[in-house]
Amino acid sequence: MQVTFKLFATLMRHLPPGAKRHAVTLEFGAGEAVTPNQLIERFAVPRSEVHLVLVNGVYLAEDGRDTPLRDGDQLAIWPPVAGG
Amino acid sequence: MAWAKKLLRVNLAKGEVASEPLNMEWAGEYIGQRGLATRYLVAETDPKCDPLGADNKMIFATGPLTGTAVSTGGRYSVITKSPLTGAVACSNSGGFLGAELKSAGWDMIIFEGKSPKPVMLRIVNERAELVDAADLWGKSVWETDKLIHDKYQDAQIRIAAVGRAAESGCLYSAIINDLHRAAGRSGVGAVMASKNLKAVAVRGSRGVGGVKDPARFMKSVAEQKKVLAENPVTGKGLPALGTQVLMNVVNEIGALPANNMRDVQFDGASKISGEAMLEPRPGDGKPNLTTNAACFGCTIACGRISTIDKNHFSVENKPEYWGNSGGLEYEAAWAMGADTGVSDMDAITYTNFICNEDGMDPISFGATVAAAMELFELGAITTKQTGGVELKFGSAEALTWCADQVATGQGFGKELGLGSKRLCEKYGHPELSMTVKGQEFPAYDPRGIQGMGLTYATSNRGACHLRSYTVASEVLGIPEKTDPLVTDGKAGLVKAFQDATAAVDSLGICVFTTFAWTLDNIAPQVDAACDGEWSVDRLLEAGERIWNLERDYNMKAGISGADDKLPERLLKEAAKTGPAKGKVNGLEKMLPEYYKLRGWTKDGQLTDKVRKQFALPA
Amino acid sequence: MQRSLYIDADKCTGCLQCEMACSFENEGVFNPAKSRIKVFNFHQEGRFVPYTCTQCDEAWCMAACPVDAITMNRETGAMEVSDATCVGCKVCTIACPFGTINYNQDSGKVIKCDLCGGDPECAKACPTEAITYVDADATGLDKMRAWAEKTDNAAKAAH
Amino acid sequence: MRHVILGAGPAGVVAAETLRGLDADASISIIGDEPEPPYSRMAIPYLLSGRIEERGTHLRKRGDYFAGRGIEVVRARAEKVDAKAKRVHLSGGKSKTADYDKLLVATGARPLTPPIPGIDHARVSSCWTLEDARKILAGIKNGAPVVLIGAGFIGCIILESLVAAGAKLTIIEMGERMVPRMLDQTCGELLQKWCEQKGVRVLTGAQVAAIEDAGKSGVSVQIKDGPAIPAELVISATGVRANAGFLEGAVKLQDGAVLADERLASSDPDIFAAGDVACGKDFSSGEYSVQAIQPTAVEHARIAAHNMRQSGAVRHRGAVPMNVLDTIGLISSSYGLWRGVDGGDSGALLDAPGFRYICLRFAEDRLVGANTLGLTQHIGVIRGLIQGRFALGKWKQRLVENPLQLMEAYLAVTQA
Repeated sequence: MQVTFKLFATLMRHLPPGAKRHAVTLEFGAGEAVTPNQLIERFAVPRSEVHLVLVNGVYLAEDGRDTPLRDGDQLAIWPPVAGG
Repeated sequence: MAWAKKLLRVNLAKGEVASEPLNMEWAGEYIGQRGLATRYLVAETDPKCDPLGADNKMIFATGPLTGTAVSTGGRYSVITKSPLTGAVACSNSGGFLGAELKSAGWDMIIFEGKSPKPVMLRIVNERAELVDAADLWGKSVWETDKLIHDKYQDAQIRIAAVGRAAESGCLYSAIINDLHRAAGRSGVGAVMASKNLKAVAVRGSRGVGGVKDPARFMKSVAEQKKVLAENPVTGKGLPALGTQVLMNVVNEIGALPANNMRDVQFDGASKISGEAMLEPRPGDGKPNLTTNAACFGCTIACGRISTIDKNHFSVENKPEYWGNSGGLEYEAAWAMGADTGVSDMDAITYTNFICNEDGMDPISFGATVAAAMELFELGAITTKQTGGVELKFGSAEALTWCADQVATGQGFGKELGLGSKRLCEKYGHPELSMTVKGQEFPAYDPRGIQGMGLTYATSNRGACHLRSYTVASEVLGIPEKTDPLVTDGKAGLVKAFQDATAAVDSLGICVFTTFAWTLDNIAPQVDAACDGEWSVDRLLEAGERIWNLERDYNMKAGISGADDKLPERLLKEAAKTGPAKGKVNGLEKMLPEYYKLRGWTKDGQLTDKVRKQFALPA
Repeated sequence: MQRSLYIDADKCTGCLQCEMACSFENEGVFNPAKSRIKVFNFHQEGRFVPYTCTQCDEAWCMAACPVDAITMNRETGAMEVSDATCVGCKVCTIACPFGTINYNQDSGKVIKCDLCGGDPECAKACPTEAITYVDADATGLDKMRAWAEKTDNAAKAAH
Repeated sequence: MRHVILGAGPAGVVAAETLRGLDADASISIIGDEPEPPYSRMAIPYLLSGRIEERGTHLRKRGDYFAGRGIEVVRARAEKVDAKAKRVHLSGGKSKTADYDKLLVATGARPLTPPIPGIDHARVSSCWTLEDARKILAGIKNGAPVVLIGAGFIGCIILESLVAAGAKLTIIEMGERMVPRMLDQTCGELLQKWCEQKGVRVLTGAQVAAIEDAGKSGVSVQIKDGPAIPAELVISATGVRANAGFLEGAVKLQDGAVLADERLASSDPDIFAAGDVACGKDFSSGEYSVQAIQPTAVEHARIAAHNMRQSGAVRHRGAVPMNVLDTIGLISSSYGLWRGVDGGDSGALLDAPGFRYICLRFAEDRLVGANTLGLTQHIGVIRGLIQGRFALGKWKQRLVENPLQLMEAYLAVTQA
């Protein structure tokens, strides 16, 4: 199973070395379950800075972040941001 | 007090200037800046007047908090009738000019009539004079700025000017102050140029005083600055990445209009994003961004100061563009990037410089180029019009060529300068113009962010995101997250944002504060500064009054509920990718509810009840 | 320990909050034109540099004053101008090689930074910590002193 | 150690204070011949204009200031110095002599009396001492015609008070422009225009032939090849000369002042000089000249004091000549080699209607001198740049194009 993990803005620093721009592609064994919260944990992204969590562009509220990701999912995370 | 209680009336036809007291009764109802200046415009002009004729007036207006220590308190607005939309234009700018004007002792300047020859207005505190500007006509904003500084040998003079775009009739030309801050939208620059007014040069050293309760004000200001500092958006995200932080977000959620809004996502988004501005570029190893910069009094400092790679085709052999200047904001990067399919950051930064140098709204410019590109693709426009240039989506060369042409009013640039509505009409495809009331869309696709469809359709100045930025809620979760793909509840959201924003725009502060502040944070600062008592309710009431006054002006100008619409493309052509795939904008579901909340008739007319409630002028 | 204003220009965004705080404290109005701290804008370079008096030990202004109107505040180390004593002769303004004491034509006196009596408003108002009020040792004043050494005879005389 | 200081002006007082700071036990005396406590001539124009009272001119404000520091202030006049015996002969005081180990001459200067017939008329006053100031104040009546001879520094700086007092003023200057020894042609002419706009009549290139008694109405000032100007009061401000005559034979003099070396010592190693009486080193030209200005006096005094305490302790690198002048509210300044140097570039800006002017003088890419008019902000950096001998690099050209970017240039070269 393949999941793309993207960190943006001030969270970019939590990406592993060698990450391409904002993203790393993560490989998981078949049947291995991984949730957004587990990835947040694994890359030591501070919880206080996890604000906008999108799976395939769709916002995932806090109570949905323990649902396992599926093959090909794109998980993107931002701290609180705004512009105009 | 906080108001200077004085306005400067400039009769350009007669070449006369006069001081008069500010109407404080109106100030109590309409606050200042956007609201109060609109009140003057309504009182003094015929809404049916020709925007570029002598009967239209143009008002530079500050708010009561402009020039004070309140964070972001340096704003001014230009209010006039727009030549692009025929509606009321109100363009808000930062930089330093607004505070300087206030420090010179003026709340507003009302320009009336048309000067027989090019002039500039020079203000040194209470002294104001019209000065011959024959030597400035035909010059860019940047040249004008330098010539004025050289002439008066005073680095502290703050200058607002129009460039060659405005002089040559570009209908989305802007007024640029402090070299790269803009009263950008709706063609206020064209109005200024139509009056033969080239520049306004201000030097103020009287200061801004008369705060009602200085001790309470300073305490409140300090507390609220802290709120901005501690908020992750205004304290961290905006200073670090600017508004450009949005490029990737909006692309990811599938609401980044691309290729004249045919698409809702753009492959090159990350190359022109805020994050990319920090990366060393291959050419010279330097990042696009040099530093962030603040407008007067602003403790957020979202402004970008950038350079272009000297070796880039747009600036090679043009050393005048090698230094630092105002860099990309999200809207500009989107319009000149995603919407034209261009992902060359240096090219977009160059066109951004040109927009500043000669005074053009980068949103309308980029969107008009995008429309022209689609017309070119259809063969409606050919190299015959462009003199050989291939106007293809994604072509950085085409983009920079267009910028140079519009900026200087040459050749096809004249047609591009009329905006996408007139361009598409002329070439037989009005449906390709992505505009509301003649003004081009900004950077949020209403198929992916439903509330923005209503925002655009009902905006009092044509398509605009800054009249009710529901993106904050629908995408960013400020103040609370709503679902961008549903229409339920959006009418109320839009109305609430519209009213609050109208109040904020009338105070002299920046709407970006509202990423961290609510009116609960703002009201105490207003109350400590201004005569009378200022509560959240009073601000909201004033905001709603202002909204209705603007609507009323537009109605009298001949705009009706039928103009509260979106281009067919957004209502019929479904989004092709991303979370909004298969969706169009549901304006028809939101609009009736919105009218009802406003207390208007079913076809969007103001009612007598509303007029009475807000004591609107007849 | 005595404290000093420490300026880190790299952090400055050019917002002028410091100038407003200074003018409000000293003049009662928000008026950057009357501020004792000034932010200089290097537009081409994309740089903002706040600048004010460093309260130098040798105090050229103090030495130059013919009427003893400038004295050191023992608590804060600030060189302070006594308005009652200053006659407005401006000799200090040409003597200060840092250009940080200036004549105010409206009042007929000179004005300079006095550290607001030990609680500088500019530092409090600065949103980015470009201006901080810190222990004197940490300010890089040494650099300034080294320069003073190079410039002035009298400075050397005192060491 | 007995330190004797002749002269109670700024140089004398600062030297005494510095000596006391260096040596708690030394005997320190200041000998001055005016009756007042040590005061500043710089403050006299402000006394004349009524901005301050006499006390405001005093160098140190507390009555017991000097006594509290063990500094003896003696009223007497030095008549002669016997260098061999290390003794000063005095008059007009209690003691007839003062013996010293180290002597500081800080006797300043006194106004020149131009050789004009009638210059000793009772209606003619110089403007140098507090006593002169009192006389002038008493002599001006509203609308009274007053003639000021000399449009130099002193003449110009007292203009404001004369105009404010309502005098009908005429200035007569021998030179071809006002303040010729401090301001360049452009500057001097602007200043003249300014004065004329303020109702002052300015005659340049004019010489007074005689001052004639005109009975009750005062005097008549006769201009050579020109008109006769009636005056109730004539103020003579034609320059000053060092008070060094009493040292004739004791130490080497140059231009009538005490030649003071890099230690501020005269030709006699135990006799030092400071301030207006000293012909000291000029930082800018490297030559020796008199620089009658407060900062130089103070610098001299401090260095002299160190060397009086310990011979050879400190060397003087020379003082940057500079001056600032307020003429009826128009402020001008001069720095260093304001006339420029051979082959050096300059950068000038003139805003004649606004009465603003600046001219910077460069030697290669270093600033060496300047004149300014109508500018008051941050002008001290001119001294900083000159005295630091900073290489300006690309900022030199920027300054040539826009001299008002001084502060930016200074920051760029010192804090880069």
